[in-house]
Amino acid sequence: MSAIEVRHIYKVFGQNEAQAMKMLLAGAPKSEVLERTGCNVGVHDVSLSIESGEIFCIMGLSGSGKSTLVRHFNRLIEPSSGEILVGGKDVLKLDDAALNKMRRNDMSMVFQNFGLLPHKTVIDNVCYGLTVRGEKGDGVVQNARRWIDRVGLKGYEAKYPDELSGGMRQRVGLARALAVDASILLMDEAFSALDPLIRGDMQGLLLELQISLKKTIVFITHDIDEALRIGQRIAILRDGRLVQAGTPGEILDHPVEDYVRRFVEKRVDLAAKPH
Amino acid sequence: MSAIEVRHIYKVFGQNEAQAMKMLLAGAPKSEVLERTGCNVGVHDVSLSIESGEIFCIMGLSGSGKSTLVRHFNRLIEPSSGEILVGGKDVLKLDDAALNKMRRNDMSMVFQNFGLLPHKTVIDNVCYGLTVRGEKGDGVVQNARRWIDRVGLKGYEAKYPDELSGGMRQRVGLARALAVDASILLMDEAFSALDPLIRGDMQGLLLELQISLKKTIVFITHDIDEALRIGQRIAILRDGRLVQAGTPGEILDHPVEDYVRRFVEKRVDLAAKPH
Amino acid sequence: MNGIFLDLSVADEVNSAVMGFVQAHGEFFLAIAHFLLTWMLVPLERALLATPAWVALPAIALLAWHATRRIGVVVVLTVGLYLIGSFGLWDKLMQTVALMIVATLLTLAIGLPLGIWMSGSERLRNVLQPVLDVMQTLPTFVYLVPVLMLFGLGKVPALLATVVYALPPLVRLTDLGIRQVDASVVEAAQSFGTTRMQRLFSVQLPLARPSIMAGMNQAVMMALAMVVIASMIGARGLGEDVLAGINNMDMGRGLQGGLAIVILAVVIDRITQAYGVGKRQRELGAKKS
Amino acid sequence: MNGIFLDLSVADEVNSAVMGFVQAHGEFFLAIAHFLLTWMLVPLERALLATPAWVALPAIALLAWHATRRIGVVVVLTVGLYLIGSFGLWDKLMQTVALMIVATLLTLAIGLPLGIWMSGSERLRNVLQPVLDVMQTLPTFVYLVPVLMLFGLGKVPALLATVVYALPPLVRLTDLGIRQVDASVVEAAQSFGTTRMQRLFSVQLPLARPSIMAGMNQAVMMALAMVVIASMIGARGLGEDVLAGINNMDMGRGLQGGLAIVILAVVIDRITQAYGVGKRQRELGAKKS
Amino acid sequence: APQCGSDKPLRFAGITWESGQFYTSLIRTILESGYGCKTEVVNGSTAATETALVSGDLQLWVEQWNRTDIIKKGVEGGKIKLVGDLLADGGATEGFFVPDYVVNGDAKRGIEASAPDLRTVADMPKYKELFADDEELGKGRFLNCPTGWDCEKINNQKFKAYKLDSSYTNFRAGTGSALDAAVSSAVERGKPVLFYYWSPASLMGKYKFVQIKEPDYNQKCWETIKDPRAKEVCPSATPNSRLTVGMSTALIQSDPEVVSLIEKVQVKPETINASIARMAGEKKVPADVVTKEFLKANPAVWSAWVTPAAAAKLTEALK
Ligand SMILES: Nc1ncnc2c1ncn2[C@@H]1O[C@H](COP(=O)(O)OP(=O)(O)OP(=O)(O)O)[C@@H](O)[C@H]1O
Ligand SMILES: Nc1ncnc2c1ncn2[C@@H]1O[C@H](COP(=O)(O)OP(=O)(O)OP(=O)(O)O)[C@@H](O)[C@H]1O
Ligand SMILES: [Mg+2]
Ligand SMILES: [Mg+2]
Repeated sequence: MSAIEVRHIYKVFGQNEAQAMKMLLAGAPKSEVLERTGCNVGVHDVSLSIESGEIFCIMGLSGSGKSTLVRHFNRLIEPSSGEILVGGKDVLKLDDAALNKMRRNDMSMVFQNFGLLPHKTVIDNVCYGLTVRGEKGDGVVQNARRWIDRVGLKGYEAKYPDELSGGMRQRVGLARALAVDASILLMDEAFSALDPLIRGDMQGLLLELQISLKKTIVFITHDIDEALRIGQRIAILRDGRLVQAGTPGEILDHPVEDYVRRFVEKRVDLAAKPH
Repeated sequence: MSAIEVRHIYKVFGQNEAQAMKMLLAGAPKSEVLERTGCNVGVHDVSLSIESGEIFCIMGLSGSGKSTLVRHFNRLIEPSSGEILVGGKDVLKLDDAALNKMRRNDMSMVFQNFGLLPHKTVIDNVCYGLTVRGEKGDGVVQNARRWIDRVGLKGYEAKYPDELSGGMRQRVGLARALAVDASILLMDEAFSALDPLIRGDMQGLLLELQISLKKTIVFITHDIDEALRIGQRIAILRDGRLVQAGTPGEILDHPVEDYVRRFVEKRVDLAAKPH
Repeated sequence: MNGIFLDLSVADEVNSAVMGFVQAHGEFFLAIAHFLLTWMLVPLERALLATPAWVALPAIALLAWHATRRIGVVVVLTVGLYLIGSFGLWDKLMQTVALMIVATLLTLAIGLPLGIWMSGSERLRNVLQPVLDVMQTLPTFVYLVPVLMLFGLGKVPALLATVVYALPPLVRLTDLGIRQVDASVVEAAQSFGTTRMQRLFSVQLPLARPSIMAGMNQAVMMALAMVVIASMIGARGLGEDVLAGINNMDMGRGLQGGLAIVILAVVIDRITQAYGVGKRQRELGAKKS
Repeated sequence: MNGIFLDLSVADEVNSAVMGFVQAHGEFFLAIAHFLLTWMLVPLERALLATPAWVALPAIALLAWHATRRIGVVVVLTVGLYLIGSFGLWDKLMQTVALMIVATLLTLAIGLPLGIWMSGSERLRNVLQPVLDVMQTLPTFVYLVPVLMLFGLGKVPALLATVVYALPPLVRLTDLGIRQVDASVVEAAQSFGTTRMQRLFSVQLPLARPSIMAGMNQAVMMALAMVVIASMIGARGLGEDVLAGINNMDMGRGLQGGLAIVILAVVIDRITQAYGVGKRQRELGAKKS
Repeated sequence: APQCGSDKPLRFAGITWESGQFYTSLIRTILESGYGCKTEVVNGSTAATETALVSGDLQLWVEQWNRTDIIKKGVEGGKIKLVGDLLADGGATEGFFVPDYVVNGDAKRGIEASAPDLRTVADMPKYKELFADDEELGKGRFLNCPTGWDCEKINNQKFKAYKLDSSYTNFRAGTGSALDAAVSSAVERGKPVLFYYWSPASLMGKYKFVQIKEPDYNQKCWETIKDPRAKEVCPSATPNSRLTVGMSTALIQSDPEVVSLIEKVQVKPETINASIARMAGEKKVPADVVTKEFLKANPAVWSAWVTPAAAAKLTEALK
């Protein structure tokens, strides 16, 4: 069974949602919708399914709708239209309690902009997902400490987010998401602010989690090498639409269009550059 | 003449600055200072000089003091001790007016966390550096529009930052810094949220600016490929200290210590990974 | 007067309506007043009056120390209170304090939830906004005379007037503070399955704290600005001296009473604000001084 | 009374000090009062009184439309004002409006800079905080009587009392708003060589706007809460009716006067708040309705 | 030169109670219509207008009870004089009152007399349960004058003199309007209430009250009662007060005609109480209407106060 399945998701931001949707259904491109209605198209008719236990990478140009799409999975954003199934259940039909239950136990998310709680220390931030769930006591703190160590922030437990560097903040977000031990991890450019050493280490961590604990990981990245290294499947978005989804091999060998090829070429290009 | 020269810069964050400085001078490492005084060491005895017209890359682990160091150049941070010379002038001795003059005309910065003005539209953000300088009229707007187009945000001029994706915000910050046409550009992980295509394009833009306009560019990045591609010299920081600075060749061929070697190895590793 | 206006006047109708209402429902309201008096106001006042000053003063000083951790502040506050005692106003101070404590607690108990509720509903805000305007600007005495006829002279109408006047800034600033909380932080909290209550208590309220504390401060100020009005309708306390001063132009006496009120305001404000400051701010503050 | 206290009383000293001061400097203060009167209060009041209601009412409606762009609001405000006219209070309304306009402008002119200044200096804040406490809680009449002896009965002391009372919330909330501005945004602005003034006008004030507007709202509310007090010291206007109503147990008349004040408060508040809303909010609001 | 007749208006203090408003309106009407004076009223709280009178800001303060320090100092300092005797029959009275139904019952409203034997202050302790004070259990509530008024201080002394401290709380209403509201609300509901009051006053015209007898007036005891610092107090009723007009000395010197009018103005208590009862009744009638009617109905009364020339003009104006 798919861990996550979405069908024909549309998301339009702005006041004239109805009009924009009409234009989209009539086949207008994102830029025209923006110009005519002032509405931003976030996601445009995306359907995909993510299998349980896989690392699914999402790539695409900046602004192509990756973050917006992922936010639908835990319903931080309501789609303009479409269906979302998580573990076979229709997320859009969940009431508040059921939605919260799912968010607590089945999914956790690392945000592109970190989303740390500025009034809590690093350790309280990392504990957050657990305390929200009602867990208490030493176990929680120890668990949090373990993850803080694991992401290399030992010694910073009592600091506040504004005392940390960008990459350190990102790692707090990472530790927070990992600490809840959910079966699905949504990671929105979760390594973008990390240096190559820590980044490699974290990639290893993800692979390990996936292999030993069978976690489903949705991973947004701009680094094709990273996607190739850890992704079992890769989806490529463009202007809110899904252009291609497949294994790294498929993508590399049979890019469906020029856009995809250029994504892949870039890598070859860099690797081939002499120094 | 060096565009920027810093000598023995120290920066300690926290209440017990004096005590922490004493420990540092006595040779204590960053982690011990943190544990004993609660003070974060940002920069630890860094001296370097950046030549006019070069692209100078700064790398290092997350939290190693890159952003802190760069903020000294335009004196957004006052060092705990040390000297900073920009174009031969001692920045720490400038009064408010002179400092502002330097910031307006000689330097502009792209922030890791973007630092956009949330109450201004994209175009007003991009115009900001110019209007601050007192420039007015159509020229300013046209200039801004040109840069917005250049970073690929045409059509989003009237949007507010919170309506943009992460990478789009970063590009607004980029356009804002480029629009003022300063001779020194400080770029703090300026491409970290960009996809490879746009990123490559932006790297090309920087190289072009450097070659045709002889701009001095200080570029913080985590991507060793990027540093190798655009950097004339590379500095590597660790725990606030400068570990090595030199041309890409020097760094690759004669890493001074294991830490540096691992940074470089990583790249080889990735490039070598079969798919 | 001016050509375009109709000639309306509801004065007579209002007058007879009020009188009619008083005759019909007086008993009921008196019972409420009686309840508030015997269970809250009078016992508290008794207890405060029974506490000797040499116990109360050090107790307040300790409280101030616990709240602020600054010896300078503690000294100033204690000297201020001692001064009130030396003006011979200690007993009246206690009477006023009793009223203020009950009024402030009531204001908090009503104002915070209302502000929170308002922050979540655009519609409620549109409805409440003018009501709050009315509460702040309708001259106290206009509604106080009917209230007084219902509840009788004394502490109860004074309490009501104080709460009515002190409520709006707290509600408004609570609402403002919560609405200003960064949406991306709330979003991140949501993603962990935060319930409405958890969101409120672990994200919104802490982050709205500066605004809410400003609202608290204004509520306390408003409440103390009502002390004189309270005395105008028979509540005992510091207001009496001010009134006496006003009524015979005894500026000195009025000033003493007035100063006592101000000192009380500063004491309450400093202590509540200190408790309201976040853990982190407090650590920073403590290290600084 | 209580054993531990000294027996202090400054009443007599204060009284004679005030008298002495009045005798010595009376002329000077009268001159100030004269200036305020002849150059600000009286001309404005004259002009307002000379404007016929059939000009003023549509003018205010237009202003409300320009500010809010919501037909519903305009209708409610206009009907409210028409109601005041129909109560026969139009002329008094104009007298009060004149006082309120001058008082609000003065409050803004003093309060905003003071709040800005305070936000930049921890020390100034520590000094001003208690002063603001005093301004809000020292009962008006305590200082009003000396003021009245200096400036004479009427508009000028009323103006002063109003400004003193309305100032603190504006100062406090301006300060709060500016301090809450995100430091990283200010830093980014700094990196472009923003001067102090530019930082203030293009970053801090716009981002502090919600707080400042809440301060404005409170200042207007406070000012209008002082209308009755103003009438107690001889200022003409709506307060007179309230006072008459209070003094003669004519609750209806008091209520009409009170309602007129409330309506005025709502009108001023809605219009100033609408102008205070950011460009963006306005666009969103306009599209919504 | 007399100010009356010039362009400068005579400035009257706006009085906050009905009888004062009646007198003010009466004198103003006569001065305007009969003498061609311009007049204007400046409203304000009593303390404010009294201060203004003493400082010369206002010139006339009608129905002055001569109770506050402001006035006393003004008179001592020669800034003002108290002129006239506005109320016939020896002046204003004051004392302790209960509503009539408390003593005599009210058959129409079905109220039984709850204190049929309440005659003198000595009877008061017996009825303390009747007037129970919620805020001070076990005591009765006596509504004193508003805080800071002269009568409040006098009552404080009387409390001692009549030894009421143990059975009653000396409850100060704070303001005249609060006292009025408390009394009328009790009366409207037929509840017992015990209070201090005075005449002329609107409530006196509106409701029926019974005065509680105090020991007779006694000069020496009255002195002890008047002095708030006196420790030894002996009982005495309050003597009647002369109601006067506070006039600024400057006006007295410049306008003898006005002075001689004011010296003569005098109205009977019944007339006053009837007039102000209308002013304060269900339908509030404005003071100027009431005074016009009074002037129309009683030409014999007022023609004795004014010069013949003024009388003629006034008669003309009243038509
Ligand atoms: N405002 C601050 N207060 C306290 N400590 C700070 C502050 N800013 C930075 N630091 C500390 O200084 C050190 C260096 O931070 P800096 O932001 O310069 O790192 P960086 O090299 O830019 O890292 P990254 O790659 O993660 O952005 C870190 O340990 C951080 O915790
Ligand atoms: N809250 C919002 N209001 C309006 N438009 C929005 C909002 N959030 C996203 N968008 C728009 O939706 C589109 C997709 O944004 P999204 O954040 O999903 O991009 P992304 O693929 O994550 O890009 P990046 O790699 O830059 O993070 C963009 O055009 C953006 O402007
Ligand atoms: Mg994104
Ligand atoms: Mg950094």
